[in-house]
Amino acid sequence: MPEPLAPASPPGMLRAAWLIARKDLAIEFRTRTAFFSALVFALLGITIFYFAWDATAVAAVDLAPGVLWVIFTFSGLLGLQRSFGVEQADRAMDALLAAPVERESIYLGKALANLLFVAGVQVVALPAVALFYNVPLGGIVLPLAGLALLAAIGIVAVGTLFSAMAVNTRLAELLLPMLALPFFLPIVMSAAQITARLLAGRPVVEAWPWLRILAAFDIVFVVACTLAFPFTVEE
Amino acid sequence: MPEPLAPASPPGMLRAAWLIARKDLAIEFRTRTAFFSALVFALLGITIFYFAWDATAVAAVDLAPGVLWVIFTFSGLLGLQRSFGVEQADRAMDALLAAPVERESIYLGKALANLLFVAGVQVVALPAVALFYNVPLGGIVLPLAGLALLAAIGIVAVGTLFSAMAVNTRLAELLLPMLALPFFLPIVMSAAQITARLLAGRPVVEAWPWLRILAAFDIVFVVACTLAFPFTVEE
Amino acid sequence: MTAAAPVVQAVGLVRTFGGRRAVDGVSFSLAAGECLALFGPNGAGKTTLLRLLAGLLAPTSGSCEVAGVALRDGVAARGLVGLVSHASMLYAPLTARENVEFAARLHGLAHPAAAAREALDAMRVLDRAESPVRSLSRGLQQRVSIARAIVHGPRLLLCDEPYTGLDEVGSAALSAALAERRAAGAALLVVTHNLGEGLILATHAAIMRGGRFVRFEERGDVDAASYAAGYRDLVTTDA
Amino acid sequence: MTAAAPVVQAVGLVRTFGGRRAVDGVSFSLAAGECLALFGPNGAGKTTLLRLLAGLLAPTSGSCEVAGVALRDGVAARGLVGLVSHASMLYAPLTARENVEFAARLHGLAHPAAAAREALDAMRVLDRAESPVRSLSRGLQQRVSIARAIVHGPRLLLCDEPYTGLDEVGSAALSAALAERRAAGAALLVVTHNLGEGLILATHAAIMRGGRFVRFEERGDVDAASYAAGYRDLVTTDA
Amino acid sequence: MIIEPASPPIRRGFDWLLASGYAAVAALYVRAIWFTPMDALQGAAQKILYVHAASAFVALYLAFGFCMAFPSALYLFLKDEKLDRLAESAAEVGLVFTTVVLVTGPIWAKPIWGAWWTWDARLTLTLFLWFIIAGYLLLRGAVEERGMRARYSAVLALLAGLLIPFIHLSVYLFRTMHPMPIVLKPSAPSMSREMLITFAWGFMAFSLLFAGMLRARYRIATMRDLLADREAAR
Ligand code: HEM
Ligand SMILES: Nc1ncnc2c1ncn2[C@@H]1O[C@H](COP(=O)(O)OP(=O)(O)OP(=O)(O)O)[C@@H](O)[C@H]1O
Ligand SMILES: Nc1ncnc2c1ncn2[C@@H]1O[C@H](COP(=O)(O)OP(=O)(O)OP(=O)(O)O)[C@@H](O)[C@H]1O
Ligand SMILES: [Mg+2]
Ligand SMILES: [Mg+2]
Repeated sequence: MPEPLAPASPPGMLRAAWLIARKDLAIEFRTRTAFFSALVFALLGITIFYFAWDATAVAAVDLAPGVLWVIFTFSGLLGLQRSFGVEQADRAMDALLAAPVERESIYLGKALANLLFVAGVQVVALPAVALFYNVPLGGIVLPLAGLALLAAIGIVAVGTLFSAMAVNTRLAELLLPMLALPFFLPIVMSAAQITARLLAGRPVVEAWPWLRILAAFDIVFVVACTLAFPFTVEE
Repeated sequence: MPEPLAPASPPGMLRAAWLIARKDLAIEFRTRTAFFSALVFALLGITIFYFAWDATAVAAVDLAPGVLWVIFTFSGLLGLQRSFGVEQADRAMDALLAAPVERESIYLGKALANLLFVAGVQVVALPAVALFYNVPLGGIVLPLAGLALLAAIGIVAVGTLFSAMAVNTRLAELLLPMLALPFFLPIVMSAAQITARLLAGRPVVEAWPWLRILAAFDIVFVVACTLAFPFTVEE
Repeated sequence: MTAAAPVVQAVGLVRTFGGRRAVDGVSFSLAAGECLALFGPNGAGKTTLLRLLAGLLAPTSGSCEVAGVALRDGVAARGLVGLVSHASMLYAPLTARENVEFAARLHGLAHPAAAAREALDAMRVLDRAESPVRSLSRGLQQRVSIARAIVHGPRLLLCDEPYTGLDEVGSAALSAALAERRAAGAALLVVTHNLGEGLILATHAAIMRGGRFVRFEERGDVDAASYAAGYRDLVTTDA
Repeated sequence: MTAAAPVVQAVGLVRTFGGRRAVDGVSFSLAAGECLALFGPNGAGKTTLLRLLAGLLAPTSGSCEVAGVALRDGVAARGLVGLVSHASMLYAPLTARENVEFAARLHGLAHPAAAAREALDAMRVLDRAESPVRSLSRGLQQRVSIARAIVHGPRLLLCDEPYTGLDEVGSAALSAALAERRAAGAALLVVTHNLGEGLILATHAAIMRGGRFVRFEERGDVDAASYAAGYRDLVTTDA
Repeated sequence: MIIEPASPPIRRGFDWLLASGYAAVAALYVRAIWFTPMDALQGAAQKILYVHAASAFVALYLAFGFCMAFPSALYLFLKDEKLDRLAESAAEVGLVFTTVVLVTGPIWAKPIWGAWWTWDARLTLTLFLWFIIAGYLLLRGAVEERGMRARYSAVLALLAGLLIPFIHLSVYLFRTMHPMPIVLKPSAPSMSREMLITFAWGFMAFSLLFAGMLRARYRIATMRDLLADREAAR
């Protein structure tokens, strides 16, 4: 063991965050099927939607944006729930809190891992929706990807904070959606609106006001949640 | 303590099931807010759905059936996840398995508790959808209630079995939807179809084929899952 | 069944976890009133053996019966067994009393409430009966967990390191409870790393290692000191 | 800081849980190389005290400092502390090595892999380094958990019933590790219900009850036998 | 060890504030029903306004704005339990008033708009406020440890404060982009002097009632905490 009287220098905030995120991804990877099943979840969600409506009343292409973003939201919730369940299991979280890293690093690390998870799901959900509702993704793939990223950031920023809170309560699974969903509304709405316009091949400027909301939301809540996080882990 | 050489007579299958269900409900009550949170969850889902869609393209009344049943499915999943998470926490499940009760009682007990939970959500979701989507429930309340019950039975029968299996695996939360959703599909589909016809004020006979599917599904899977359960809990 | 017949009988029990033979051919039997103290290094297979005997694990091969019945078939037979495990097996949101009472009901006791109170009192944790288990200290949880295991007066009591986390009072209460069970004609199997603790009540002593019983004696033939010595070099020399 | 300054200093620590005073005004300090053996009945507040010292709980009132810094503020100061708790604080899906290495990285060690191997070896669990923690027996998990706590060579080592579940080999390894830490100038705080275990290394001994230190002596002034007697009737007589 | 909490301030005396609140509201009903002229267009339905608008004002501004979000934010820095109790009480009482708005609204909407509900910005915002407060109370119910509960709910209240403008903005945008399916939207009804007095009286009465309920609820919170200390200290 290193000489105790010369204690090692703790990692910087971002490095620590990355270590934590990498650890989460390693766990994710060990339980390899986790991601796979998130996908299946999204896919099945999409099919359920597809069959839940009689296509005679509503044109499939009008459903597509809604389906895409509702699925996105709910599968995001699923991923988030796991995030702190892992830490809670054998109180591994305590080890994190007792380690020489800022609370903020823990938040950022967890959020980063969640972001990758949600993004991963989205990468598959997107083409799947296009396929099911035969929506031409033609030229709008890149804008859509960017949109998905913006939305994912917002969802994860809030979701990570709340799953940290939910996990310390008696209602873990039920409480997270309760707290998070109202915060998801502006995201889902804007994202769906933008998507609809993209699919309709309208000029991007039309989606501009929605984009502004989305971007503003991301900035405000990433900052706010990072600052608020330390309050939620102290006991 | 009672005289060991005259061991007490274990409870019958149904009595044991009721004991277990009651225990679950007690935990549910301890976290007094569980039902209330299901309520809020359903309502939130309904609004999120509404704004995810472009209301000019899709009339609210056309969304109603789909929303109703997708909400139903997701909130069902939420309830199911808690169901066996409770048993897993400090391996309380081991105590159940080591107790002098049939595996089937455990299954029935858990299923009963879940059924009450899902039904509770539905009791709120149904009127809420009607209110927010301006759907006249007029004379079809009773048929809808019956429909909801049929669907709930099917979802719970399958969901309880799979959440039991998922608990023994490393990725409970995510595996559950993966396993269960394909089985939910026929339920949600027929339920949505029937609802659509009821709302359209069509004669019930038109919904008959779907009703038959639903009923058959319930019978088949309640029996099948009850029999299959013992195999899912053995290690 | 007659008193002579063994309460628990294991024949050639084997349990593998993906190639690792956690329990590798264990055979023994205990009659009413007998108490086996089971020692062994970490990873020897003690917990796995107990979970097999409790019917929580399916043996890869071999068989074990309680009161002449295989637990997985005989529901009633499960009512004869009590298990204290590494995990508390309690519902954290429920109170100590509710947990023990629930167990009592599952075992179909006539007066669950009374039995629960008795068991909690026996473990000296009655004063915390109304605290949610979640809010109890580790040792107090262990006491409740033991109360849960003895509330129905089991004929076979399986204890996996039951003294863990218990203070003087708790240990005394546990030893008393075990003695009481034995006196009532139950068979006991106690796993522990503390030879002293283990040998007090034992009528038999066994040492497990690499999934097998490497020693199995009558307590009478055992001299504590030399046994301890023997155990030490059994354990310290690598398998 | 100079060697004279205390490694850990607690002043009037109080922590209540909804009105129950788990820790009720504890003050003490340990200098480098000192080792406090902390005894006390179940529910005395030992674990709560350790969690306060580790900065995992916010004190209701009072303060505690490590190397002159309050842990909640001083990130670096947290690097000086090692904690062995009731819970393993390990990630079950990851292997023993990955868990310890992760801790080493969080502490910014230059050679995490090497440090991890060393720590696991010190706890005699290196041969299982590549098994997922989930698949380890309880005692083996405890060893890994201890390895995690000592991998960064803490200046202050807080151990909550660290001997739990350990066999002869494990206990010996732990004692050796503790001695090594002390020799390296670290302060130790060891909670245990086994007076013998506790007093071996101790330079100080304390008995906690109802959230307070009811006794606190230098080890020198303590005669094991009489101390044990004193402890017993302190514990057995109700608070 | 036992702590001896100060004995709870059990007030057996009559709660004049609350009583006068009820009285004022009762008076409001009497005046609104018998002593205020019918609305020309809407008839009796319009009388709901006096309850509806007043309770909405109380819920939105007094309860959530002034008595909940604000103290919660302060709590994170001052860590004073009083602030937490105030927020808790305001949330619970406010939820009641919001529910009144959400009930009277649709009752009013049905005859006027011909639909129970429309997704207009203000309505939706009210609905979501209800959700958030409900979530807030759920969170409180789900955390046992007092300090933690206070911190958590303060954080939630703070974030909710940030969220409201976003919801309002997006819903507003959503609506203006697509003309409402329901056309009959009442411009704030022109009121006779009689009506205005009743309207003003309504705000006064409900504010008084709110003050009374808030104080009562706050006292309950204080007592509950003290009794909890007592209970546990045993
Ligand atoms: C359907 C559910 C309804 C909800 C949730 C609702 C909500 C609200 C809210 C939150 C306010 C307070 C606004 C503020 O003070 O800034 C308010 C005020 C008011 N509402 Fe409603 N309302 C509903 C239905 C109606 C209907 C049907 C009418 C009349 C046809 C109506 C007429 C008014 C009027 C006149 C005011 C007072 C003027 C003002 O404060 O702006 N509301 N309502
Ligand atoms: N679920 C499992 N999956 C894989 N391996 C397992 C599992 N459970 C136990 N093992 C392995 O089986 C062996 C025996 O484990 P067991 O828990 O029975 O040991 P033990 O005697 O109880 O040790 P301890 O004294 O530490 O409790 C160990 O090597 C352990 O790693
Ligand atoms: N999270 C909590 N909520 C409520 N009460 C708690 C909580 N944690 C501990 N307590 C109470 O505080 C007291 C001290 O608990 P603590 O765990 O510190 O005792 P301990 O000395 O570690 O006991 P043991 O020897 O059994 O580990 C106990 O009465 C316990 O019930
Ligand atoms: Mg073991
Ligand atoms: Mg403890």
